[in-house]
Amino acid sequence: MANSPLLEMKGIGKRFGNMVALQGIDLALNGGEVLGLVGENGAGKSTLMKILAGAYSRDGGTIAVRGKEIELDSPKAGADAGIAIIYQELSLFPDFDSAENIFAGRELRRSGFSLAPLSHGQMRREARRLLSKELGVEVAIDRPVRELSLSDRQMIEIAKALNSNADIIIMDEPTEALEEVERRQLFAIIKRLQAAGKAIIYVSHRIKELLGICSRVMVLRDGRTVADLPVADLDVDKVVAAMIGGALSKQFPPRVPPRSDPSVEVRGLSRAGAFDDISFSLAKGEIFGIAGLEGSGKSALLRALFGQRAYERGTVKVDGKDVQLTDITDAIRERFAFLPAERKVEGIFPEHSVGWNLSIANLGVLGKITLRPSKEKEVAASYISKLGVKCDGPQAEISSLSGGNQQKVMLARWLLTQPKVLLLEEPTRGVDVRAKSEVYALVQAAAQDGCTVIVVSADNAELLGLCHRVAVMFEGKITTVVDAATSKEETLALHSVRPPETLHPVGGING
Amino acid sequence: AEPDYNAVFPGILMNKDIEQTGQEMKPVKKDNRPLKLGFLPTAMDTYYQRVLAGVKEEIDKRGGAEAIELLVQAPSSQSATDDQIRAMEAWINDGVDAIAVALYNEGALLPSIRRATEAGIPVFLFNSPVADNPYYVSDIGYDQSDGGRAQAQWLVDTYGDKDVKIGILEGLPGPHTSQRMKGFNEIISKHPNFKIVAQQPAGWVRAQGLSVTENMFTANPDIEVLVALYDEMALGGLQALKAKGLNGKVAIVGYENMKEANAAILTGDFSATVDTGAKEEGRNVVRAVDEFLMKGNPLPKKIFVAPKVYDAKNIKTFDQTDYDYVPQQKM
Amino acid sequence: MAEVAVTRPRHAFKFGLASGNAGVYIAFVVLLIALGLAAPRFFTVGNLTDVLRQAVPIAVIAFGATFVIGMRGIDLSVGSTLALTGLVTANLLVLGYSVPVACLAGLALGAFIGVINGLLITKIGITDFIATMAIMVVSRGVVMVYTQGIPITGASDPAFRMIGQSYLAGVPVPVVLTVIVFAAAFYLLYYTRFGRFVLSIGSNPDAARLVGIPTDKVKIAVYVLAGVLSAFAGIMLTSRLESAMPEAGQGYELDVIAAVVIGGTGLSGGRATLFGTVVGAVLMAVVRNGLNLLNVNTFWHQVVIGTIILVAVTADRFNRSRKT
Amino acid sequence: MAEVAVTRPRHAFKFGLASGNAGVYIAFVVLLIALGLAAPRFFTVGNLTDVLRQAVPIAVIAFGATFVIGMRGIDLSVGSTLALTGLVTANLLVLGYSVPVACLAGLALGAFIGVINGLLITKIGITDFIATMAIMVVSRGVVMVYTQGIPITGASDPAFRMIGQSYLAGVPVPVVLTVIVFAAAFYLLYYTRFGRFVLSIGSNPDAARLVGIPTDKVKIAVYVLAGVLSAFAGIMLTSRLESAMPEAGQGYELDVIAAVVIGGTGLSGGRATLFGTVVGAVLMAVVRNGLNLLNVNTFWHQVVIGTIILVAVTADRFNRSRKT
Ligand SMILES: Nc1ncnc2c1ncn2[C@@H]1O[C@H](COP(=O)(O)OP(=O)(O)OP(=O)(O)O)[C@@H](O)[C@H]1O
Ligand SMILES: Nc1ncnc2c1ncn2[C@@H]1O[C@H](COP(=O)(O)OP(=O)(O)OP(=O)(O)O)[C@@H](O)[C@H]1O
Ligand SMILES: [Mg+2]
Ligand SMILES: [Mg+2]
Repeated sequence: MANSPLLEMKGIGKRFGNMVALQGIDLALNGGEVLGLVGENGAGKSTLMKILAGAYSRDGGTIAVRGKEIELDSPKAGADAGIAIIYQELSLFPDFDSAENIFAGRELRRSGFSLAPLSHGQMRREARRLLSKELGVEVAIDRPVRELSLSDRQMIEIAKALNSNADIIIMDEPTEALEEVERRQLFAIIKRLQAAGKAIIYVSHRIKELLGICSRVMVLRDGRTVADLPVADLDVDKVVAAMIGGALSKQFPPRVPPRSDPSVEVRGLSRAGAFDDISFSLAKGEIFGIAGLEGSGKSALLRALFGQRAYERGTVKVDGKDVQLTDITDAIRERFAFLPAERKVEGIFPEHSVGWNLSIANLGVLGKITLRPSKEKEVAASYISKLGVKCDGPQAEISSLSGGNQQKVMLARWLLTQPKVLLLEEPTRGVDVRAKSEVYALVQAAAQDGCTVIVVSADNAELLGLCHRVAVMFEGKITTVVDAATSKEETLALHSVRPPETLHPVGGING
Repeated sequence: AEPDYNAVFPGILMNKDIEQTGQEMKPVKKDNRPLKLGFLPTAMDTYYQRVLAGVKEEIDKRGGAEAIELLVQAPSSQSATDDQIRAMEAWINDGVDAIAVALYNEGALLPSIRRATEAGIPVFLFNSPVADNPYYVSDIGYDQSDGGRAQAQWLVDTYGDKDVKIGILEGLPGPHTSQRMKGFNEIISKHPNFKIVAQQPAGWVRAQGLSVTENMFTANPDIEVLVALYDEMALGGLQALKAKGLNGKVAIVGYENMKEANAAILTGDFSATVDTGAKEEGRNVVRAVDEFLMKGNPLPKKIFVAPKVYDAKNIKTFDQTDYDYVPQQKM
Repeated sequence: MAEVAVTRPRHAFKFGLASGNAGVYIAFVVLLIALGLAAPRFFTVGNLTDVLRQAVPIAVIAFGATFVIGMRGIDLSVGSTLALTGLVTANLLVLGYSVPVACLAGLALGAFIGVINGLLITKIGITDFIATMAIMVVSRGVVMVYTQGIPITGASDPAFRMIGQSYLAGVPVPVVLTVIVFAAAFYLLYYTRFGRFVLSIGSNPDAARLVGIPTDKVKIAVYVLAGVLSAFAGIMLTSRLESAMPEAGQGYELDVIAAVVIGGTGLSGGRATLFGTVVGAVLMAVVRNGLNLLNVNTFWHQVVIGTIILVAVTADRFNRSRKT
Repeated sequence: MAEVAVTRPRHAFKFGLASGNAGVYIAFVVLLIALGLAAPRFFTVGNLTDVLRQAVPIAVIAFGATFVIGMRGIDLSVGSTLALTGLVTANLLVLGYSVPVACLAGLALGAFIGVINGLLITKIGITDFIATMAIMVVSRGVVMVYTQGIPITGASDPAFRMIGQSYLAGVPVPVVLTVIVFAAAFYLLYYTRFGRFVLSIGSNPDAARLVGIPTDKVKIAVYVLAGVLSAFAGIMLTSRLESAMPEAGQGYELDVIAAVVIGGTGLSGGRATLFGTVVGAVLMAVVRNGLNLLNVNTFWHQVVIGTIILVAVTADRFNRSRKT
């Protein structure tokens, strides 16, 4: 039965408690096809993919591979059926090195005997080949992955999926943590896999990117399929329209010029092995971007400014007076606020409600000594409406919100402290287009109120669209600072990859 | 003819003696001084402190540390046997002259005792509820079931054939509990007027003696006599009865004659307790070592004395110095 | 995986009723009814008073343990702390110090042990389990050195006896004190910054640090709280017995953890229910009381206790999984 | 990634030498030297042989515990399992069954208890701590019911005594057996899929499920392994004592966990070092032996032991970079 598609899902449905996540989803896929799957946060993309991978049980519907119906009651069943998945939330073993992670669950043995000795050497060779030859990244093969950067870990996830040499490969937002270069690598690989007749499902919020590599795009909204069209008849606006069921106003809010009075002044900030002699001065209401590759020191710098990993040399002035940022509490005393990139790991308190998560950084608002639940509801409710957080009230468990909405709560948490300086690390990672523009608007508004914002991001378009000035870091140094309005993504990309000495210095450090 | 052990071990009960097995050490006259004596109880508590006092005094009489060097070790972890094995093996390697050990249970330490014996180190047992191995030289102390009998006998003597309801505080399940109960039941079973209406474990400790007694009296408010297999538990029971205003009304029969129990009899809170001759036991340990290793005389297999019941009538006759170590001059 | 996000009403949880321990409440009620039928005297004022008083030491310590466990920590040293502080208090009284002085000294010692635990865990970075276990062993050792294995008796100062033995309007003072401690702990855990900090650390330590919670300070404070409450339990026990025993509180650490977990506070931290803890502690006392009332054979006690613990937590599990 | 740890050579990690427990090795050597100087008889063949033999029960159980803890689990039931299996074996021997039958029965019972633990944890979803604690209490209770508190003596069948008392080329047989078990455990943990699965679950349980590891099966298997090794220790102990004590193995659970953690295996799971576990177990035995050789006052024993545990893990903490 060669005519039956490689994969066919029919009438898939899934509910969590009484919340319907998916309803009557049909999905057919042939070898050599790359299906783009898009939708707002919470649309159900990951849920659908997890069902296909056997990680979630489905409430209804059938799944057939090569015309043969399969049960898919466990991730193992998924793997056996030739389905590999890169999960949105990385699922690596922090204590294991990359080789051990790539082969986790299907370690190579000297023989079929279940207690046969493992062939560590072969696994390590294979892993090295995958990473450096196939993916073209240099990853320390024998360091526990907990010590590797997020993008390295993401590449290991990809290697893990490739290594399974499955026929159906699912990638759930694989590029969110990747740099420009690494993304290109990945797209090349996808093309190769496609040529090799594999079927790929590619989930992403970077629609432009997605249209570049997909042959077909499927759009989910509130757990239903609202469009399934060949890429030929699509463009970004059409896709976005389908996603949000209406047209989207401009993604970036119009720039508001910063005020004249200075706010933050950084001089000769250094931390061995992370960043070196960083200087810049920012005005109130200024949004300052920092671009740079993985390991360029940008978030180390950001975290140093928040007192998490203290800098070793240099000075920081806030409103003209010197401040010591040796500890997070110092930074918070100076009304610094920090939004970490890894929301799940460093941001949310999963056991607790939206209200709790929102107020935790500034419990003062709930009462001087006695915290009043009523006040918590009140404050939370006001921010929920102000930021347009989608959830059923302040009582809702934070973990029941979609990525984008969680991110808005994280932002609200800090806005509640009326920060002087807002430090954002990858503020829109994993956030859908609509939520993105909402987040930008919030940042913009904060700036307008005189808050100084520093944004670290791997998304150059974002930096140029949102910031006034963008600095580029290379190997721990700021190599240039450009004016966002007049610069191109290419410029940032160029400075990010090229050693400074091969360039003639651009402008003064302070722009 | 049997030598008169009574001269050496005052009040020894020869009727408790048993046959030699032939596998124990033969007496030897050792001239090296000081003799190294390892003393190894199952724990270091009120009771064994009192035994130790007897040991020290008797050593003093023989010239103190120049005559007998005393090594004391007691289990520190919950699993007493392991620690006792460790100590014994250390001492055997160290080549001590004699080991006195208290067995917690039947069959305990058999291999270690055999090993010591084979290494020419005589092993003396003390306060061991069930001594059943063929290697030890002498088992020093008293018959635990005699303790139970003494408690029961006191009840019989005090209440005659009056109907009496009894509540019993047992210790943790084990040989001490079972031996004492064995003796107690032997007597009581012959006197149907005594009814045991409640019998619960209180883990040898005061806090449990308190709560178990409270609960016991809730279920059986008509208990007239509270028997405890250890004064600690009895003292807990006393606290419970005080709270209920029953102290003095309900008779408490303890076991061990701890200082506090002794005082409680004077105040009338306790009716009786059994003194098991802890200090005398300690003295007898050293006397036995002296006989066996210094004089080279044979010893009986059992060096037991009779436990003594104290109540309001005879409590004044008890010598309070029997509780503490009183340095002795050489005799 | 699918059980990850079990959602339940927030307000219920804030008041410590949730963490889905309704299962335990049911098991508890069933047990009470069963006992009521089996032992007619169970439901007498006298007996219930006794049961409550017997539950006091475990309950008070378990309040502290609820904070510790809600913070994803564990404290094995509580039993030894109880013994040591009880002894010091008793000794000072015997030496003629006034009741307040003796008690404060005991509480201070409890706090001190808590500080040690906290410092070992935060500053040196020893796992809580091992740190508190070592402190458990050491303090028990100190007790032995200090007492030579002999109880300290004669802590019979009338004022001191009040604490553990007197009644207030028919309710035993220790029970009254426990209720007060409960109220305070309840307020502290659910209505103050400190309480939120504790549960935040239990929920996500990294995030807690990043929102500016002084995690080390909070941790130390929590172990101090645990130490002080253990000391308080020790003082009440000493007052009841008018003496202090070297072996007091042995094995309490497990009873306490059992009480907390039976109550519905998970060892994974982030959530804590003080109501549940009370139920857990009382349930344990009820079981032991029942064994005595029914005069159950000595040898069967442990089997029964262990089984009831299992039944209680199992009831809880099934109650939750139905929610998913 | 909040904090970043130090790198270490791959092979060292694989063979469990790592988890940076070099600190303990140093502490251990220092201890040996100190003892050698303080107690001349320490370094005699006789004494060292005894120390090793004394370390055997804890060591064998600790091998199992290393798997359990590497899987981020915990098992408090090992001590009771040791007692119960030892008793059954002894009883069968006394009843005249052959040595192999008796021993296999004991091991089977250990496996059975492991299965119960595993099922309670995986199928019912009770926290390992509480599940194994309840089983600890229940099995100890069963021991009491079974023996009425009286030991089973007379397990003196020469063939059976061989297991615990005989020598092979001057090395005590139990030590030889322990070495064999170690080798097997070592292979299982570092060279087979099963071992990888165990550490995977310990490192990230959700991810383990997602990569298709049958986590429940593996967990149960690990608790079975722990049960069987406890039973094996119980059999060796019984053979050594020629009798089985109802109170045997009390408090072992903590000694075992101490040995594993002192060795350098963290309770957070994902890493495990069997070498370290051996060192941990022997260290504990050496300390207790030293206390006896130096005739240290009994009352000080626990203080010393607790302190040495602290020193050992502290040395360890300082040896590796803080907070991994
Ligand atoms: N384990 C879970 N328990 C309860 N609700 C869940 C669970 N997983 C997902 N949901 C809910 O199901 C809906 C779909 O979630 P899903 O993660 O599939 O969205 P998504 O399209 O992947 O969003 P994003 O673009 O942010 O990844 C959301 O409302 C989410 O809150
Ligand atoms: N905790 C740490 N200890 C030691 N070195 C560190 C630590 N954190 C980061 N580094 C090093 O500092 C350099 C910069 O790291 P950083 O995470 O800032 O890179 P980055 O540009 O922020 O990467 P990303 O794109 O993930 O933000 C890297 O070489 C990294 O290895
Ligand atoms: Mg998703
Ligand atoms: Mg970074």
